[in-house]
Amino acid sequence: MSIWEYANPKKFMQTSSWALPWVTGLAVSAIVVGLIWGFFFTPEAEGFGSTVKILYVHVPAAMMAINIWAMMLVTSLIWLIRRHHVSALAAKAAAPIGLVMTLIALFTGAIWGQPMWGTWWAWDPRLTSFLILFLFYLGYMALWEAIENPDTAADLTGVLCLVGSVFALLSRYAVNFWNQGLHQGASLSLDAEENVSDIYYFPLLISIAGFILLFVALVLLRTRTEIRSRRLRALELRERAA
Amino acid sequence: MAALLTLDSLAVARGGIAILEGVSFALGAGQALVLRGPNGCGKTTLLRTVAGLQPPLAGRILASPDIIAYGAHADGLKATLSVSENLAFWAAIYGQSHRLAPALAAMNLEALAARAAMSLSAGQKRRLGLARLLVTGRPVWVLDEPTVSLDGASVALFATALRAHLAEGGAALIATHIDIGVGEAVTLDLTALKARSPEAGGVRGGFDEAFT
Amino acid sequence: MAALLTLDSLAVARGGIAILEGVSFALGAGQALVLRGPNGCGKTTLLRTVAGLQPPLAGRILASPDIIAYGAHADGLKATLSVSENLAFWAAIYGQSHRLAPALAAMNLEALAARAAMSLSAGQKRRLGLARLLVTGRPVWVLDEPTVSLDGASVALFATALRAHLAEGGAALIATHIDIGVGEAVTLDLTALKARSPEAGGVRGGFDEAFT
Amino acid sequence: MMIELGKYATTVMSAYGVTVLLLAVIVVQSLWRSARVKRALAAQEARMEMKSNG
Amino acid sequence: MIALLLRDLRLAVRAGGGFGLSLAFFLIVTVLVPFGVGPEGGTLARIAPGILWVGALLACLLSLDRIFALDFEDGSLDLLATAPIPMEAVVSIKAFAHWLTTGLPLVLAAPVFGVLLNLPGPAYPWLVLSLAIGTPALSVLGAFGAALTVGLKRGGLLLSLLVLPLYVPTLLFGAELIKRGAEGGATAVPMLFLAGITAACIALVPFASAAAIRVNLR
Amino acid sequence: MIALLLRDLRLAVRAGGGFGLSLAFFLIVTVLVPFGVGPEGGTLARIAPGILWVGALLACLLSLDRIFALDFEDGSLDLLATAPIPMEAVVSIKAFAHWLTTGLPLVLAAPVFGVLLNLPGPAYPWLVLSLAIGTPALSVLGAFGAALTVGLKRGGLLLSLLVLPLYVPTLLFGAELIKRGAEGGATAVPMLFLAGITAACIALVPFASAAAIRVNLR
Ligand code: HEM
Ligand SMILES: Nc1ncnc2c1ncn2[C@@H]1O[C@H](COP(=O)(O)OP(=O)(O)OP(=O)(O)O)[C@@H](O)[C@H]1O
Ligand SMILES: Nc1ncnc2c1ncn2[C@@H]1O[C@H](COP(=O)(O)OP(=O)(O)OP(=O)(O)O)[C@@H](O)[C@H]1O
Ligand SMILES: [Mg+2]
Ligand SMILES: [Mg+2]
Repeated sequence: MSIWEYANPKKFMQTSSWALPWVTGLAVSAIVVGLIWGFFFTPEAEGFGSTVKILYVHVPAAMMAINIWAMMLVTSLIWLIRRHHVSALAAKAAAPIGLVMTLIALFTGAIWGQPMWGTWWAWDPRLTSFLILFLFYLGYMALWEAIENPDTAADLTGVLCLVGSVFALLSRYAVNFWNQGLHQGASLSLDAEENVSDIYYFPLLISIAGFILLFVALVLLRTRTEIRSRRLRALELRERAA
Repeated sequence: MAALLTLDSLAVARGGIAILEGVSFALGAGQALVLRGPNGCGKTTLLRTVAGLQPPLAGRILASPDIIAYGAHADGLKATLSVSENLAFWAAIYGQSHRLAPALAAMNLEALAARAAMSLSAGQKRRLGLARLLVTGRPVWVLDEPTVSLDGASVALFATALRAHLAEGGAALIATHIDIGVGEAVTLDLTALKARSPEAGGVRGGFDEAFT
Repeated sequence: MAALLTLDSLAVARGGIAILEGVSFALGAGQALVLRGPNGCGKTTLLRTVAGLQPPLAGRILASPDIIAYGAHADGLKATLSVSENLAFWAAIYGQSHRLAPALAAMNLEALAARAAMSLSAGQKRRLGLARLLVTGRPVWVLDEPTVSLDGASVALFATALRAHLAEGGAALIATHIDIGVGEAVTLDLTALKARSPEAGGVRGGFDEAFT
Repeated sequence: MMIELGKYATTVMSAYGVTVLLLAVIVVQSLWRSARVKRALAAQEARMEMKSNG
Repeated sequence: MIALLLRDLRLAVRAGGGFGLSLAFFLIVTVLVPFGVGPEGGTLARIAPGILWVGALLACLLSLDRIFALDFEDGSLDLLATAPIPMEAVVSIKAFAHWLTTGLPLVLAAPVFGVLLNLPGPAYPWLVLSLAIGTPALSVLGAFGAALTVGLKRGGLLLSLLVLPLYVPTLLFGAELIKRGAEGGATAVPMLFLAGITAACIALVPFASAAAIRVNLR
Repeated sequence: MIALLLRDLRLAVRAGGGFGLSLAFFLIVTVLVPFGVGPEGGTLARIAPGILWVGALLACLLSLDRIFALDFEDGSLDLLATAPIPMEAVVSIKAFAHWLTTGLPLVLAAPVFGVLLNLPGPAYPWLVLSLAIGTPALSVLGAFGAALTVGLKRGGLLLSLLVLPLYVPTLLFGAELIKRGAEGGATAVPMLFLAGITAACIALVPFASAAAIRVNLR
């Protein structure tokens, strides 16, 4: 039994309808546990005060924002090489989620920056590269919207995702080179002192798991929607042709 | 005599649904085939598929590479270039610059050679579009309504050029609603080849297939 | 019965030179006049002048204001709007929204009403362009090659619509190379009205005049 | 129940608020569109079923 | 007339032009400038009002050629010219539709972009105000440029060349208004001039544009 | 192939596009910025390299949709696709023609515009060098964006949205190169990156563009 079997829409619909409730349940419980733990039951950190609690939404969102693009790259490649429709539709379904994750990372970062750096926005490399990522998501989605024929749209957005990934990576290094930045990535080292960081570490892990599961649930749901709307389109065309 | 162009139960789709299926014919040197059928039956789509601009939905197209010259609804003229510049460009692209002068003469464009294409009348533009075929040097002409907007004399010019092309061993596949003035052409009516719905045993589109 | 549209020894110019002169006719209610002439003789130019898009070089056009509906080579369709949206726009512009449904029916566009104009075939686009005339509610149709790309059935539809228009007291001025299927129309051949050179007594262009 | 957030209360609360809001937006949009497409597809299939039987 | 406005808005949305994209372009200009200029907050804050105005102006400029060129190419403009609406109304409505799809979104979103450029706090209301008063003039003047160049195939750059000098007064007073407002200076004069220019443009320029279109159709 | 290049150049000149207008646009951006930002020499000198690069980029952007859209609309692109030249060559040649008509004039004229923005003396050679190395990448990437959006009627703004993030690395390294060059810093790294990006773009991107065009013609 090959993994490509799930590239068949029918098979995918069956499997996903079975998996969706489980994933959704897990996602909700992990997010609720992770965020409540993080929000209510973690101490303040030196230098950060209570703002450290933002970590539990900021970091998972930032990780997802990047990883969702990576997932779109993989599914786009599968579509371009093996032409499995579900793969292209999954990429389409993932993009708005990635956009939302990018926005969460940007907004929570901006809100965090106000007390920490005294400004909403600074042209720090990490922040800047997220802004560029945001533009890539926007362009990708706009291209899907602008094209009527779904196969054409899948091909073109696939090519864009491929080229865009290379340039997103390139921008990351270019931006680093351009400006040293303020972002406190290392100042809250998660593995420096085992005993202290554990307090932050476990709720963070749970919250990350929650975001991942939420993404999986949403992507399944949205891919199912996309498959249905493709089928709806095909049926409408056929009815009109008849 | 081997056929220049053979279609083998070809099915073509536009906008995601099949519109013609089971189109089969062989076109040999010296033959012209006229496609007929009501508006929207799929002539343009079939010609674009034959020209290689879109992939067939099913079936095969057998032809040596680089033998087809495609002439579409739109003429591809550059408004700001002169008639001869427009034509010289295509002649150069096909590496047939020596055919430029005869083509101008054949389509009675010599008097207009220096005029910008934008100042031509509808029929004069069309004549220029047809002259382009003569500078491709390719054996199989695939034409979409070539005589639209042409007056009687120009239709006759086209018919003469087409006959000469066929006599040299060329072939032509032409979609049209009006008589092109070449009596010896065979006519294929596409009305009967309308694609059936998949339930009735017609070909399926790519995405349908995935749903079985 | 007073004529709806009268041309009085009209001369028209394109690109700075006179191309037709001495065009005179009167078009009354219920009459159709077909303009004929070889490619480039000036039919389009004459029609644009009558429609008021360019000034005449000499002579006069007598017509009440706002009675002319012009249909050009290009159909003025918006690719991203649907067939009914395209038509509804023009109906609203002419304040004749009640004519929308009959026009769609008359040109057999009902099945295509929800389709984007860009996905229509050449002939279907043309039918939509002709349906636009029906929603103008104007008595004088001025048409430039209306039946280009149409199949036989659609030409018949157009002829029916034209006859109905004439029967309601309308009139039509039509340039064409192909038969439009309305036998009762009068034909005017423009070949004889080609403008003479100024030396031979023809009209002078605006700038020539300054040199006398 | 409410814990002490100190002078950063608004900061932390608005960060969580924005997150929950944006997540809610994407979740609700996904569910809404899913329901709508599902309904449209069911209607279409029913219609075509009827036609092919009738 | 309403029909024409609705059609233009619908086309802008359908064609994937419209709201979102002019914003996107504005966003991109404000993003690129720090890349070129460097990330220091002080410099950015100083040039922010000017850059925001230049960005709005360029976003507006980029969509100008859509106003008439598309209608010209597919023959709609010929048909509109023979329809029972005066060309002046056609021109005004099309400029208004252009403003609704480009100017208005810019006005509403400008504060967000201000943040990216470290615009100082007191400047925000003035930014919105000056854009709200000034951008209609950009659309009307842009429609004039588009009318002049409509006969020329894709005269996009020629259009910019013609239109940009016309934009200079609006730009000057608009940026000045923000600067003075932010510093608490006297704002009456630039505001009056800005409003005056816009009002005069709306009242008079459509006649010139309509004449230009009629000549170009000939 | 030469025929295609010549045709594109001739069209650019005839259509009133080409050389003059991209320069004019560049000029206007560099003129508008001092109007918006205010005339102090210090600020201007500091932001000059960035503004010049952003101006070049926008001038390039504005003419991008000409690359394929005109050929698509009048049917030439269909005919070129059936002609005996590979689509990759068509794409490359068209990008090259675009660079000759927009990038090259900008490179040559940039020093003049530098004067308008008070660019400090030692920066001039670096300005020319960085534009010369960087602008070909802009044209090639622009052709890619134009190929993606060619099916869409006048996707001008969508095109900008897609292309601008791709321009970011070139812009960053280009502006950085000028800055470091002017300050006498180490220029090897940005120059290497800039040249590397351009070379890689020229070598690889045309394949993606050609694929996009083929898909769009389908
Ligand atoms: C809009 C602004 C911001 C963006 C886009 C952003 C983005 C990111 C990204 C991409 C990560 C890495 C997540 C990963 O591990 O993969 C991260 C981590 C982090 N960010 Fe931010 N950030 C922003 C603002 C801030 C601010 C203002 C602060 C605090 C002053 C902050 C504190 C942190 C911390 C503490 C981490 C975890 C560091 C670690 O992994 O060791 N961020 N952020
Ligand atoms: N995107 C689309 N969705 C659905 N149907 C479409 C789409 N695009 C085209 N069609 C339909 O496909 C059919 C084939 O069109 P085609 O242009 O091949 O017709 P044709 O035979 O050339 O007609 P004509 O004689 O009018 O030129 C038409 O009925 C058209 O309406
Ligand atoms: N700028 C110009 N300079 C010189 N001659 C021109 C110019 N523009 C048009 N002409 C000529 O004017 C004549 C009239 O053109 P018009 O389009 O009116 O012809 P037509 O009768 O409509 O022809 P068709 O049947 O081909 O549509 C043509 O011979 C054309 O070449
Ligand atoms: Mg056709
Ligand atoms: Mg004509």
